[in-house]
Amino acid sequence: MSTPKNPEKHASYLPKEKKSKKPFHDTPNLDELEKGPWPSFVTGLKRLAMESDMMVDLLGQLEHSYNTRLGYWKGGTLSVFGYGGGIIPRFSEVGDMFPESKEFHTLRVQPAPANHYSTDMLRQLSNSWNKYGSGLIAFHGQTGNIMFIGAKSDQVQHFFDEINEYGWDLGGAGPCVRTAMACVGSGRCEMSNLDEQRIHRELVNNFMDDMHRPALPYKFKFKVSGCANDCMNSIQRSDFSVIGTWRDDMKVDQEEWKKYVAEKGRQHVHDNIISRCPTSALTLNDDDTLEVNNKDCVRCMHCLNVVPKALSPGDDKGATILIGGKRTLKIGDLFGTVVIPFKKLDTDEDHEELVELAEEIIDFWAENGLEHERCGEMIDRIGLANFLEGIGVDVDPNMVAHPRTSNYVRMDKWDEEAAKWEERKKAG
Amino acid sequence: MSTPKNPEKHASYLPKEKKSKKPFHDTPNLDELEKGPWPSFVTGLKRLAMESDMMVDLLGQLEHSYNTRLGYWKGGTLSVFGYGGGIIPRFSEVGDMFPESKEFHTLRVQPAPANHYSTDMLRQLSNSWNKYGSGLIAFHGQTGNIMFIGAKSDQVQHFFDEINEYGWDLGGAGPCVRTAMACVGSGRCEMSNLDEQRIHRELVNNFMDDMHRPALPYKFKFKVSGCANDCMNSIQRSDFSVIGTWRDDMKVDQEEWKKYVAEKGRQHVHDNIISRCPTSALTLNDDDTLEVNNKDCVRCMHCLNVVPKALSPGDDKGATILIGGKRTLKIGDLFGTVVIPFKKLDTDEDHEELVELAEEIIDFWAENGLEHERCGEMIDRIGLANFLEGIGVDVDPNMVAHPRTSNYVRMDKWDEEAAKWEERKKAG
Amino acid sequence: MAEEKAKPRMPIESGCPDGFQYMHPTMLKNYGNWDYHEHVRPGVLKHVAKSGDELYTVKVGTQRQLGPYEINLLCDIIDQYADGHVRFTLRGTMEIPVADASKVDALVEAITDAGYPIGGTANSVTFISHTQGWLHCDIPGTDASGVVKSMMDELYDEFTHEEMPNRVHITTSCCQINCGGQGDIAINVQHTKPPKINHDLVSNVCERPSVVARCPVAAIRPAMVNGRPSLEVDEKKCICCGACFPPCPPMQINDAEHTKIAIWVGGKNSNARSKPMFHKLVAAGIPNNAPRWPEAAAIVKKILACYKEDAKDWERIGDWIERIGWPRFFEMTELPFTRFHIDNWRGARHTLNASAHIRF
Amino acid sequence: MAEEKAKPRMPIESGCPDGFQYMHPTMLKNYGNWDYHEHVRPGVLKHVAKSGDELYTVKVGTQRQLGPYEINLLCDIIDQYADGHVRFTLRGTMEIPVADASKVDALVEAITDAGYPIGGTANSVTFISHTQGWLHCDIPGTDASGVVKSMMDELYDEFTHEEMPNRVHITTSCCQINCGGQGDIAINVQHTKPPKINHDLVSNVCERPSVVARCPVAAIRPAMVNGRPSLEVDEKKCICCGACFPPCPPMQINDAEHTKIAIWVGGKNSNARSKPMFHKLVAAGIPNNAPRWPEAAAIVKKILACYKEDAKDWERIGDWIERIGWPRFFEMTELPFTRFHIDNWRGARHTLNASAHIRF
Ligand code: SRM
Ligand code: SRM
Ligand code: SRM
Ligand code: SRM
Ligand code: SF4
Ligand code: SF4
Ligand code: SF4
Ligand code: SF4
Ligand code: SF4
Ligand code: SF4
Ligand code: SF4
Ligand code: SF4
Repeated sequence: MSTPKNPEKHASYLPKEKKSKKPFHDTPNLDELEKGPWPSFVTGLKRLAMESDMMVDLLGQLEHSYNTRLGYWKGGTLSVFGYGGGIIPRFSEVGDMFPESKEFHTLRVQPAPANHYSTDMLRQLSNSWNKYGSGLIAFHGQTGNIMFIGAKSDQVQHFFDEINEYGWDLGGAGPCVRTAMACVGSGRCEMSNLDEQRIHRELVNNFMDDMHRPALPYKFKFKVSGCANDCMNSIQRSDFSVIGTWRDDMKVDQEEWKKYVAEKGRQHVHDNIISRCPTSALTLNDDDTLEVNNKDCVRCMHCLNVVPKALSPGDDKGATILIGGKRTLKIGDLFGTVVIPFKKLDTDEDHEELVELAEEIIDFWAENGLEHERCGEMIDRIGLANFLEGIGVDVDPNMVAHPRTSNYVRMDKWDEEAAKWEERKKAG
Repeated sequence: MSTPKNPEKHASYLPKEKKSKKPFHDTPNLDELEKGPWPSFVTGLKRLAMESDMMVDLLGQLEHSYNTRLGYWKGGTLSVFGYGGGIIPRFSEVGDMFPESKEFHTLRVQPAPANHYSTDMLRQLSNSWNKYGSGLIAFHGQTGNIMFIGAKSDQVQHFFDEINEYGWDLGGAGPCVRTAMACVGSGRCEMSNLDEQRIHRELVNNFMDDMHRPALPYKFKFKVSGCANDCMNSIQRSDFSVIGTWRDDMKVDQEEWKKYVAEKGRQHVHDNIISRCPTSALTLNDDDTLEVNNKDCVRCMHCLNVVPKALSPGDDKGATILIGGKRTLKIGDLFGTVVIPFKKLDTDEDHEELVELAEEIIDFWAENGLEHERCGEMIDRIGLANFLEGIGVDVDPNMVAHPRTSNYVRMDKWDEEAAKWEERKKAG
Repeated sequence: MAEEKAKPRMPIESGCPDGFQYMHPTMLKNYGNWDYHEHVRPGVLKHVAKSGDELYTVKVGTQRQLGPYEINLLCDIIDQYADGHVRFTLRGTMEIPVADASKVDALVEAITDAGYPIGGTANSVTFISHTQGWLHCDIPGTDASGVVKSMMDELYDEFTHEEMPNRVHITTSCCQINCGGQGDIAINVQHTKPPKINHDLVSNVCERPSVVARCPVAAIRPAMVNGRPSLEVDEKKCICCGACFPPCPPMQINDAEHTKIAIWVGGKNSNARSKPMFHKLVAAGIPNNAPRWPEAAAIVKKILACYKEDAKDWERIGDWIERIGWPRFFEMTELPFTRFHIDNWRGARHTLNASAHIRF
Repeated sequence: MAEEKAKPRMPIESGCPDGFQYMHPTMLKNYGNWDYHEHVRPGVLKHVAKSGDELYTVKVGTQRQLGPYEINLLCDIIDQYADGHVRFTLRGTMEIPVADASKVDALVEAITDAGYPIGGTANSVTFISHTQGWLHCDIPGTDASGVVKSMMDELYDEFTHEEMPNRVHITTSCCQINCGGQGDIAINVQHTKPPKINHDLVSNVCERPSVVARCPVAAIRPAMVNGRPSLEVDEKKCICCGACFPPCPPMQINDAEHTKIAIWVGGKNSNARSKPMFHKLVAAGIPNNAPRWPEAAAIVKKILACYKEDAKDWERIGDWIERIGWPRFFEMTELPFTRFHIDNWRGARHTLNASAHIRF
């Protein structure tokens, strides 16, 4: 790292004057993490410690962890009035060594969808937190919360009250609906098929009771991605994944396309686009135009990603809903599974139906899930077909990678079930 | 079906003179199966029934099954002297209605690998069977046996003695090593990488004791296919699958290849060959020659199948061994799993090693398999790695489609295991 | 003499016989040294050895179970028009090797005249894998010979022509055990009701612990019925697989009405292009309608018609559906998609659509 | 006053706030009406709306945890050189939208001058998914901030350049729970010894039945130890996952020596080309070597170097390995392949090579 032009306005800046009373602990391990070009969180912590004894001891405990390679926080119970969750309480197990930071709680606060801020609001939040807490804010936690890290027990309520007054509310912790996430999408991305901002807020804000007063079998997360690029990792990391897609033909601007071919060459186009389509739905015609077999296209997004100027989603937009993504506990990782292949999201009714679907699913799971069992684990236990029946959703071949391969199934109700399909077909 | 030129020499022929004493039962259902162009087994049965009361009643019982849509055979115990298996005994549950066919056993007899016969030998077998049994022979059972269908209990030994004298032996039935299968391969097929005849006989004939005196946890099948086209369905239908492959580069006769391209056109070649390679290992050069990336080629056989005149396996031939294929019972279908990615089969020692591998596997399974548990089910239960350790085979990345995705594994022996790999690498 | 009779003959455990002794001389001479093959016409292959030798193979459909009449009839033809050698494929098709090109036409004619179809090569519908059924097995829910015969009648032209996108391997199985194996299309029995137990027989015929152990879902428990040791089935758990029936025939699984046919597609054992794939359920509840199973035949033909029309060359049925997707398969074949198509057996999650790849 | 103090304030359950109020005006105006985007340079995107409006995004790497100093420093720059708006990505990268093309260079310069890297766009290595670690979590086996900082130092040039075949998303997790999620490369804690139980504490701290229920392999049973109710672990069964530790901290799973790092590759969440894929284990037993984890970093860099050299454009790490095959991956990266790579968890059979597709 070269010497900064203006050392006072630089990530590596440390104020000369130390306002905190406690002397710094020796932190040889952490000091190593001040080296290197990436902005150092250690320098950040030290900056805070220049002002705060709590942060002096926090650095001490962290160094102790680095030394012994063990963590020293334990949980507890803490909440603001009226709520049962949203705070991760931390009490130190080495509080006698580092008494000033023996309480070091985190408040999880829900940001706006896609994490938009004005600089004014950022400063305002920072100021409030500086008043009541450590000053340290993580933008953002992996579930999307603004994490205000490092408050003493008696400051939590004050801080919450202050920011709650100007529009901020706690997120989830514990067995409850969690903070949701949405991609930047319509805000600036041409791939988007959804109004992510609206969907995010409609879904999660409908469940504020379930978020603030944890009483579900386990956690439940919503994530909204405007297209199948799934920038929110929603299939893997959320119980309820909303992914934008379209039903009609993709749009091809043949002039832009031909420009691209002319610029990059046919071989490049073949290697990077045509042959990469997972279903071989693309043909480069002899006149350099593109032919799309829209029946075979699975809306994977690849070709649109490569040539966004020429290719765009169709007009008949909507969402695919996948349910049950989550990490390992306790049956091994689960991806979400398609439960609604296509949900139109144009009218207010459409949007209401989406919220109703979420209610249906959460209700069914609340009733049928075991303790500490995620929705996806429940589906794995009871079978997708039973789950669909429970939430009143019809089966569809888009829900499976392929039909069953095992004949271990009892099918005496075949005729009834087949009739349902025929009726649906007739109904259109 | 048009009228036969020579009705006496035709699949539909029925002798005028009835030599059997019992009158025919009415068989309206079966008679329906004499219609249509495909040669009718019913006509065949009737032909036999013209000579044999047993077959008259057999037809009667079969018609009864068609009428009631139920089967009427039950099992039992029957064997030839010195053996414990190889015969499927059948006693009728409706023997009072059809007394002449109340015993109707099947002898399973091992054919030569790939089912080669001289017409003389076919006639000889047919004659012997006509003497002692119903005359009806199935060429062949799905496990590959010649099935001599329809003997009374007291004829079984005589028939066996007769054919055993001129070179034929019983196959397997029950919890034992079963009759093996090999494709025609080297006999006429240019795809072959193996001496299927030799491998088939060496493997199965080494286990005659285990075939004839059933005492294993369950059945065990060998199948040998000369290449990955796997005409023997060995991956799905055998416990021990031997599939021919090669390790060096495939052979390309560029002149033949260019002829093919010239004849069929580049578009056809692209659509049918280049784009169908599962690993995109093929490139059609601008001068119409073919470029093969042999490191990416997985020896799937597709391109060789399409242009056998131009493409052939390499010279460094050998076999891939997969273990554990079988049908549904009782955990769901299993394909075989790669256990030896490549086994050279040139020298006598190579061939002995293959037999030793089979011994090792059967021994380990005999000791560790539960009753009625196929080898593949055992592997599924104990894990492939434990199985490999049990049979003394080193792990190899070719054994997996991909490494584990779940962190649920105890790895305190990592360093030891990693050291093994490094040693093997050093050893070359 | 009496003494000799008492001493039974010891078997010669010769095992699998040497095939070279029966092999056609051109095969023997060129063993392992073949160069390429060509398709002369449906049912006739030409293989060329590196030595330049040629071998023709005439592929003949039969009824699998042959009696002395058929054997002699066919052997006579082979002796007269071919070279006195024959082999059978694993599907029970007869292959007649003949070295001399000039003999082929006469051979084909003689066989055709005798009422046997020539075909089953390359991209035709081959002979259906044949199992035992009511003719011999002790557990069949349907017949095999009859199903195969009636289907082959329907598919006769597809056997004698090579007009499919790729080979079509059909299998059939007369119980859920599925001795016929996986297939491009599999026509299999599917039981739909739990076994009815004949309690009087259980204690005599069945080893109860091993029957209990056979059930894949642990639905069977030992029980006293009418004061005698018998078995009991938890009908809620039972998946009607019939696995208990072979070791315990009093657990009657077969039923004239409730034993149904199911059809599975997309099984593929070759490694060509895609890896081997299991077949997948597409239709069930099909009546076990002996003697000609018209409902099952209609579905098989419908599937084949769609495949023939829509698939690209070299796509096996499984490859084809992978490309067009299951929604379109059900649309084209007009088969209903039901909750039963969604797997719920162990590992079912691997069969679900865990992606936003959707077909419209 | 005293009365008022006694009555606590009721929360306003406003939930997730309206984002439009904070959104950059060009985003707001063109919401849902964007046309295409271009990559101006590493760290700078240009989006063009259907209206013709343009929006530049400058992407800034930070240390995720920001204090008032950093917030003010960056907000000052944004106010001066951009438009007073900012957003954060799900990876904790800061995105500064700016409508006027002419402002971009000055903005980039100001940020660079302040010591913050510009990059992480397109086919660069983006900022590593960051979790809590020793700084805050109650169950971490390692630190997150330190791992991320030391790795980003090593990968700095890959963040500020776009030279990878496709985006690289690295994640890290400080315990096996894996809050960081799957990644192209995931650097995760892996415990290797069963928990050591502090029996004195169990009865006070842990609800025993729910701890027993948490164990994925049913290795925990209630037991009396020294006359007090405690728990017992069947060490043969235990897979050392640490799932018992959060509900029962006396089941100490962390250990200075035996808590190791494992590296996983090929996770992919996008649906582009291939369906989403889980990441797969490639290396384990890596020392938890704070403060800079050089062994883990070396492996990550080696993998990235192989990928960079060998993969085709648009191949994510998982796509690349699918094409070249796992044998070559282990060859190229020189990582050992061991029995632990072979899955033995439920459904393991789906991960085995059930084909003759072999790489030589
Ligand atoms: C004779 C037989 C082997 C035997 O020793 O018995 C055989 C023989 C040939 N097979 Fe086969 N296959 C035979 C059963 C199979 C099977 C198993 C089965 O039928 O159940 C398979 C795997 C089936 C599956 O995947 O479900 C099989 C998959 C292939 C393939 C791969 C096809 C594909 O694209 O998936 C080829 C390659 C090809 O078609 O060029 C092949 C190619 C061939 C060739 C061209 C090889 C050769 O040069 O001799 C033979 C020509 C057959 C023809 O009639 O066109 N053979 N072949 C079997 C004939 C059965 C029959 O009566 O029709
Ligand atoms: C005869 C034959 C069908 C045919 O007509 O071709 C057949 C017939 C029977 N099979 Fe089979 N299987 C036959 C090939 C197969 C195959 C195919 C193969 O070998 O390639 C399979 C699938 C592959 C496999 O091994 O899994 C097969 C999987 C079974 C199974 C299920 C095994 C499993 O683990 O899933 C059983 C049930 C059992 O063994 O308990 C079974 C059991 C039976 C029994 C013994 C039923 C019984 O328990 O009484 C049948 C005797 C029928 C009879 O009266 O002859 N048969 N059976 C085939 C053997 C002929 C021969 O020896 O050549
Ligand atoms: C800002 C962000 C969304 C947000 O609202 O926060 C975002 C934004 C964009 N993503 Fe993304 N993606 C973002 C996280 C992701 C993630 C999730 C993650 O990083 O953990 C994924 C899925 C990851 C995975 O598969 O493991 C993701 C998979 C994609 C893809 C698909 C790439 C692929 O080929 O697999 C594209 C398409 C592309 O590259 O053209 C994409 C494309 C884009 C575009 C080009 C969309 C657009 O026009 O705005 C954006 C440009 C980003 C850039 O920096 O080049 N974005 N993108 C996220 C930036 C994270 C970061 O700090 O780097
Ligand atoms: C803070 C955060 C990591 C971070 O630094 O970003 C985090 C931290 C914790 N996670 Fe997490 N998880 C965080 C995102 C995730 C994610 C990612 C996501 O949401 O996209 C996952 C994977 C997705 C999922 O939901 O499965 C995740 C999967 C878990 C799990 C495993 C759940 C499972 O079913 O497999 C646990 C364990 C549990 O809940 O019992 C868990 C538990 C925890 C606990 C509460 C540990 C505990 O039991 O005490 C951690 C509190 C740490 C602390 O001191 O703040 N955390 N956790 C993330 C939440 C911040 C936020 O609210 O924005
Ligand atoms: S998920 Fe799609 S719509 Fe959303 S930001 Fe990513 S690319 Fe754009
Ligand atoms: S979006 Fe994906 S599936 Fe559709 S045409 Fe493009 S590359 Fe193919
Ligand atoms: S498996 Fe291969 S070698 Fe054997 S007959 Fe089939 S194509 Fe020929
Ligand atoms: S054999 Fe298969 S994998 Fe190899 S080059 Fe030919 S098509 Fe590709
Ligand atoms: S499929 Fe069933 S009924 Fe048919 S032969 Fe095999 S075991 Fe017997
Ligand atoms: S039919 Fe199958 S599931 Fe039902 S009791 Fe018998 S073995 Fe068990
Ligand atoms: S990964 Fe584990 S240690 Fe790290 S924050 Fe999540 S729960 Fe805590
Ligand atoms: S570490 Fe995991 S496997 Fe071991 S006892 Fe605890 S929960 Fe069970």
